[in-house]
Amino acid sequence: MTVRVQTAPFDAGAELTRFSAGAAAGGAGAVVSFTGIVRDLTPAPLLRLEIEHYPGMTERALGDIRDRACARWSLSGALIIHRHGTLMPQDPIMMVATAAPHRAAAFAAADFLMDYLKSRAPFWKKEVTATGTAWVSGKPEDEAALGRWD
Amino acid sequence: MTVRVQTAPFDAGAELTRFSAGAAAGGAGAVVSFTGIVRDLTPAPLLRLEIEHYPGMTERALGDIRDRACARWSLSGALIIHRHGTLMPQDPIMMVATAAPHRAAAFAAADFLMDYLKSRAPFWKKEVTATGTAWVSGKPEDEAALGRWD
Amino acid sequence: MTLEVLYFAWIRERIGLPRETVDTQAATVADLIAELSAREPRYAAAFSDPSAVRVAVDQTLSDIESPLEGAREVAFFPPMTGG
Amino acid sequence: MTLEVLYFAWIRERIGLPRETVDTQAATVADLIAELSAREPRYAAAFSDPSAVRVAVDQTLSDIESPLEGAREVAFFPPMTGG
Repeated sequence: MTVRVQTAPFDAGAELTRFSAGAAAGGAGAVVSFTGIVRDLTPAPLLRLEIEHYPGMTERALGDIRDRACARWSLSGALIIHRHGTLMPQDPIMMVATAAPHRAAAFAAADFLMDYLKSRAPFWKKEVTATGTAWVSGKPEDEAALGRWD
Repeated sequence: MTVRVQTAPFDAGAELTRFSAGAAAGGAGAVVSFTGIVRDLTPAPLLRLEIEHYPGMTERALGDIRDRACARWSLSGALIIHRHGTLMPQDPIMMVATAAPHRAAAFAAADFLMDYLKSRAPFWKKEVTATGTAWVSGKPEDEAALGRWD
Repeated sequence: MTLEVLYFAWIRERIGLPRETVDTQAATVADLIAELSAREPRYAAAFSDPSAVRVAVDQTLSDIESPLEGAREVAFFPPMTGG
Repeated sequence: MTLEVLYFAWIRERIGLPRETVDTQAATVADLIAELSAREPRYAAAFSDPSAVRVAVDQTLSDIESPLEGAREVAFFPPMTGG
């Protein structure tokens, strides 16, 4: 049940291999992973993405999100990795992985973790292009999505 | 849009790394993977799992399942790998991976691929223990699950 | 009409062979099952519970009512357990 | 009461500093926002659209009605964009 917040890049595949080996040894039959990737969608080419976070609250929020998932589903494992600092286009931003005896729980828990990460983890993204910078707006539907889990 | 049916083991992490790199270059913002793992749930310890398939129809069915997913969601990529032959406890059985601009499509498409694989791809599993062998029963709810996508 | 008939999983084991060439006038899958079941007890045993049997005609999932006209390959198997 | 007040993202940029120590008698988050907004235009600008501001009291997501009694740290930021 690992939570990591880091500036360093990570290799989602290597993380999945390590996570799955532990999950398989723990009796999991199903592993789901999600990886979020920096896209270049700005009008001018995206030079970089800067991610600010709230040290202290971030770790607390991610731990709380993970605990909610573990209370709701019987998971063999859960992993959250989220980067902050400067990221380049096509870099992985974050990943979650979940392991469970059956696939329905693994899928639902990964989906749940993502919904909570989107609007309950204190990260803010700023896009930097040659023509200027802009903070990414939070989407009202991201906050509304949490209603799915009530 | 790769489909592979093979007896050889595969490394889900290495596959995810390769798949994600291609997806990121193709503009994907979201990658979801599912890995199914051999569990030891038999009364006597599981010695091995033997997976039989229907050569020819398997490739056709997997290609059809992938085409349905690609027709339904705008995917940057889709991967299906399924083993047959002799597998050991904790071996990966199969994986799917999906890439899309947004996470909702990547999650839904991976879930869809798994539902179809479960009851529309001609594979049959036999559990071998020290005390005997038994074919794994198809679950009526697996066939019923396809109704979710009508 | 000559059909390649394939058997998988416990249906293959019960009948005792993976495939055979069958010369038949069966018009539908149901006719073919009736014809095979009449041959020998091992066939009758394999097909005794129709709800446990799935069929593919020319590698496409079909059902008991499916016509066999023009078909070359028919496969019988239990519900699939992929994934 | 002495509070550490933190600002993030465009709220930090608009106010021009990441954190400050504030001596206040504000009973609620709303009172604190009113007090800060009255200081200088840059604060007023940062808090001009309350629907765009989120608040955490002692690192727990809270809202404008939340009491500040016993609090040590209050953070203001736009809607989060993690994931």
